[in-house]
Amino acid sequence: MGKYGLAIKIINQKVVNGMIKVLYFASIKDLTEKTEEEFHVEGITVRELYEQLKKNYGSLDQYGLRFAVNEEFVTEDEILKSGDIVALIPPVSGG
Amino acid sequence: MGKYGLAIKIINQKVVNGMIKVLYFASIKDLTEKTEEEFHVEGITVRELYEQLKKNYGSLDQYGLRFAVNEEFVTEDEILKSGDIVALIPPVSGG
Amino acid sequence: MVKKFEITDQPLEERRDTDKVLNSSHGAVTTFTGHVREWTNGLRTEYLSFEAYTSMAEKKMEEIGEEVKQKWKGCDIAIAHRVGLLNISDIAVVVTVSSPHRKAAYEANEYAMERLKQDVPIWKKEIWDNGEVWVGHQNYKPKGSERND
Amino acid sequence: MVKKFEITDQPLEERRDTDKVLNSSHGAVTTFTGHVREWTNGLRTEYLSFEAYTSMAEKKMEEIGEEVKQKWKGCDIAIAHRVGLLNISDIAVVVTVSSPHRKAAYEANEYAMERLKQDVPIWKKEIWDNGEVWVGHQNYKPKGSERND
Repeated sequence: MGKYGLAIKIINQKVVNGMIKVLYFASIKDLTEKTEEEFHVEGITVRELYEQLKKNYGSLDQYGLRFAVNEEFVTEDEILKSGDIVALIPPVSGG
Repeated sequence: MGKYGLAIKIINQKVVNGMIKVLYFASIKDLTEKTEEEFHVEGITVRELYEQLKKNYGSLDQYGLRFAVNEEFVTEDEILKSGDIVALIPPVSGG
Repeated sequence: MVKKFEITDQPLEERRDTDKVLNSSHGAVTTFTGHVREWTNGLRTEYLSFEAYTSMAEKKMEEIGEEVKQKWKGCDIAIAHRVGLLNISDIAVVVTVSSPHRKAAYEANEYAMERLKQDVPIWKKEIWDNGEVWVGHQNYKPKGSERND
Repeated sequence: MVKKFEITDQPLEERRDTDKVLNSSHGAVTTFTGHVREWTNGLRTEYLSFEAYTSMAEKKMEEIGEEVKQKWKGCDIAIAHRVGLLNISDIAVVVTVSSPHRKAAYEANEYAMERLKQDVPIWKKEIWDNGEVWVGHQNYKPKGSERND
């Protein structure tokens, strides 16, 4: 799995199970024009996923995103596994 | 007017006008068994009034009283004038 | 007329004063309610009785309101205190502060409660099953008899 | 079941959670409500829209509740945040803290609001008559667009 590629990992049956869901909110949802999408990217890091998303959607750096996996904030070094739910979290502004 | 006496001041008509009302609350009301009483003590200080009240009702020092005249806290040096309303204020405990 | 500083013998509700203080440039409201506690360090209170020097108490509460509005510009505040017999969990006092900003709403509310406990002529009597006492008026005082400070 | 940490699309009331947190050893309740301001430094807001990552937001609010109960022993807390379209003066958030003592009720409430604004995935969009913006997401941001901090 290259650092900048988001290839589909075909290892036996893993391609079916190895799905990651990515959630988009607020300004990111406006940008992507969808609330979620799925990728077959098991085993890559959050950083690698983010680099691919920037290829798909243009520069995201100005949004100051944090990342959550399965509803917990994680660093970009987090390695994604099958079934993980990743959320791109723009600066929160509740209250 | 002596420091320890609470004599009625009879100076022409002043005896009629020269009335001071004293208000009792909470533990002091329990002690005096009344909510208020009037005295003809124009021209004395709050301290002198207090000394007389101690003669009437026994030691009051342990109550830690403050004094109000016409709904404002005053020092014991405050000189009472006709029509004043004096309140003995035990430690407040609202809230 | 809206009364923002009030001694009342009627039951108090937590949200009674929000409409009196909130305006269109306010984003934050803090409400403090002081409730009658049943259990204080193992002592069981049956009920409380509050007495006030009503006219002076309302005047003092209004002065506290002026202090608050001087210290925290743009804030507004209302204070109500109940007198008479109160049962467990009844509300004794409600302090409501509205403000453009959050921090001031917290600070001003806490300040108002501190000032109220210093200078507003209101007195609390605790009644247990075996006795009663005006809080803070005598040498004897059950441990931990303060309500909420 | 009583839900103490809730994202909801229903209107919020200031006193909704007091009964969920108050117990017989509590003497103090603080409530914070964040309201939609119409006027912010001369800019007129038409309305707000809030969006949340609901499941994570409720989980994060519950974690904040656990933090509060660790830091201020004996306290209890409830948090509710509304999503969807909110009009002027509507309540966006309610934080309710009950405590044996007054000081903790103020501190814990303010702490919970600070933590909520840091880590709970909720986003606010401001809508004026000539545009809209997700607060804090872009370079352009009207001056003073924060609600209550």
